[in-house]
Amino acid sequence: MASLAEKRIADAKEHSDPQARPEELRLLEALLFASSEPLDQAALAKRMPEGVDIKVALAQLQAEYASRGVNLVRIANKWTFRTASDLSWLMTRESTETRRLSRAAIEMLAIIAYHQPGTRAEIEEIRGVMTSKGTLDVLLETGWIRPRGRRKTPGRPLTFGTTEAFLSQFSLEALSDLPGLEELRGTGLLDSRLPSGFSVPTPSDNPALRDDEDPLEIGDLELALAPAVEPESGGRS
Amino acid sequence: MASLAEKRIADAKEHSDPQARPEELRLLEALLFASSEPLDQAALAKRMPEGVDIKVALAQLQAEYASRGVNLVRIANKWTFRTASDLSWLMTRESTETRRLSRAAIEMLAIIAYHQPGTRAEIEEIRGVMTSKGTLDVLLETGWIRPRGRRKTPGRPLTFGTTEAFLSQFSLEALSDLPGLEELRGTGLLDSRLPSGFSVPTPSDNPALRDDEDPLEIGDLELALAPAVEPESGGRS
Amino acid sequence: MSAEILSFETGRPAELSDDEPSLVVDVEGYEGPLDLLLALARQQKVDLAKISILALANQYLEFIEAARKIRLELAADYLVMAAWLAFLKSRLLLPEIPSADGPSAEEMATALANRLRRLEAIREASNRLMNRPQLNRDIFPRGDPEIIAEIRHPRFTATLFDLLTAYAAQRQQRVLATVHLAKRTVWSLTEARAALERLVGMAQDWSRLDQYLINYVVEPSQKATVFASSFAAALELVREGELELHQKEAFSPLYFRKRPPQPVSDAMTAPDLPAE
Repeated sequence: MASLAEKRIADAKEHSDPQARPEELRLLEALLFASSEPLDQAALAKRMPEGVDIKVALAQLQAEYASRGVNLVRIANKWTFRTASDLSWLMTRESTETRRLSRAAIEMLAIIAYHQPGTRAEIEEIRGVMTSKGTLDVLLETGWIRPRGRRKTPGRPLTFGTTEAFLSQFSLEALSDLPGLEELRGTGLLDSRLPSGFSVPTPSDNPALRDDEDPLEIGDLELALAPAVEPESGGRS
Repeated sequence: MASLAEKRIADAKEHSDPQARPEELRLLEALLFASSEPLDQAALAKRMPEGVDIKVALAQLQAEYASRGVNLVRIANKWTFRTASDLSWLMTRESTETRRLSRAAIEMLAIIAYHQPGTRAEIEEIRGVMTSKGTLDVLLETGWIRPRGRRKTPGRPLTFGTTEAFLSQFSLEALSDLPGLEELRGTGLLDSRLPSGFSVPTPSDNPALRDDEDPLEIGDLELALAPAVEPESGGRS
Repeated sequence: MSAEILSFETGRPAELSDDEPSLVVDVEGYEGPLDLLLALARQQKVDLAKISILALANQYLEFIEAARKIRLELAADYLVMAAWLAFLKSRLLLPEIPSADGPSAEEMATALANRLRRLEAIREASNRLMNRPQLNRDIFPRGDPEIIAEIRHPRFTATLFDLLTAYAAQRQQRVLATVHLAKRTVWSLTEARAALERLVGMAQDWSRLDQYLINYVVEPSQKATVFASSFAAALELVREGELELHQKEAFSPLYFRKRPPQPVSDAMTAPDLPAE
């Protein structure tokens, strides 16, 4: 038994043959492990020795860790280590209480994600029901959505989009990885404003405003987050 | 080039051959990575499948990571991942900030400049106030002064002088370019009614030690730069 | 509103199987009329694209009727939808009258079917989204990120002017401070007078001024100032009539005593001179 154990440890040592492994992988590993935030390629490259192909190095590191308990993932063009998703059963963390969103909030989040940028009226149009201000507040509080501009229509309603925290929360590399996005686009159901059959715009969290958006004004953020009851929400729960 | 990169990535995939690697290593990896504090063997064993020899598994994981940028280390009988100690230089972020010298520091610098080489006690004697260790530290941090020797008196105090960086900071070609008594009077910086005995020394930053100076000893520089609170600096300015 | 459960018998359209259990509806559970319609449409168990809008409209209207029978309060939204569906139903049943304005009944039905499909699609999407591995639920970041130390490189600023000003001000200040300290060695007139007054009280007979003064002079360097100040103070006390002074000849010792109280007539009599 002891000899088998020793063999395994010796194997492990050999397995991690330091000679064959480029130093930059060690550096990347260390940086990404240590950081509390995902790091983008530029930030990583700055710390690498000259002449390192950071793209190749990251791909190599990702491949190395793919089968491990910790994986290298990309979120919104930033890199970070995360525990492997198949090990969630192991990771029950008593202390973390995951917030349970209401069904209304979940649907609203999905609509914003798939249709962004969208106004509250557009969201309500899809759900066929008015949305309480509280639901929007809860979503804003998660940090997964943000007001991004104002639609150039009468009333200049706020437009909402998702954030990087949203991608990070749902392990999405980019918005194009949204589940079922292709099917939704195929059925032509994605854009509420267009009859089916038209070409459908892809949801975009590109911070650049669209043609039909105006920038936010000072105070818009406070407004969007204010717990006040909106007069037009007709006092429904 | 592309083919080499592809080869490296393919190598990495093969390298991390999932078949050969026991599942418990993945579990340990994930647990240790996600934990906010080091975990002891018992806590880890509780989460492992039956029959896992946790000792062997930890030793194997430690061997695997030994040459990596992140090491598995044991601290007070608890296990945790830490970035390799040789990469601590990587774990820093550099930034520059502009700082103004305090009045005390400028005064001290000026007195060192004119009266060098001088010990701290001599500087204080001229200034008429005790100097906090902090002020001296700041000056040493500027790189404008340096300890140059030790005075051959009881206690063998360090003598300080200015550096080349000092000259370049103040655009002086040589220390002798510092204005003398008459020039200072001429600029109005010195009152013309000063007593007749008043003089301004002609400073010299000649690196050659004077007769009353001993050379620095090993460790003197560290000493001078140490941020420690000096017991004798009881009265601070 | 009490949590009334409405047992709802559907007037099942032909295409629905007869073994369909009766729908138990809690209207509170629905998020609006579209949600209710979608729930009803699902009972048709066909692709939403092939749904019978007419059958759906019937189901919905029956639901509303049943709800009203037991006086269930329905939000205005539900009633608006009911009115619209009733209108749609009548249009669908009547032979289509070609009309220039407005969408045809078929188009309206298709639009409703599309809305339902879209709601269904977004629900499906939101389920799939929620089932993705979520951060801090299924996957975890580094639990104990290491501190990335920030090394600040201070760039100190100071000009030659700062330096010279500081030096000049500092030196000057010290010079003045020294002068001030030297002043302290001077015996002021006030100090001298106070000392003399105390002396005069003690000495009843003629005393040598310098003998007393020696007691006060600690350092030889102070002798001159003490002597001068005392002499001046003594003269002042004489003028005030407190003291008498006597000197035999120039540079000989000075004697003093408290002026004895005497009648004015004696003023001219020669004083008793101190013994030599």
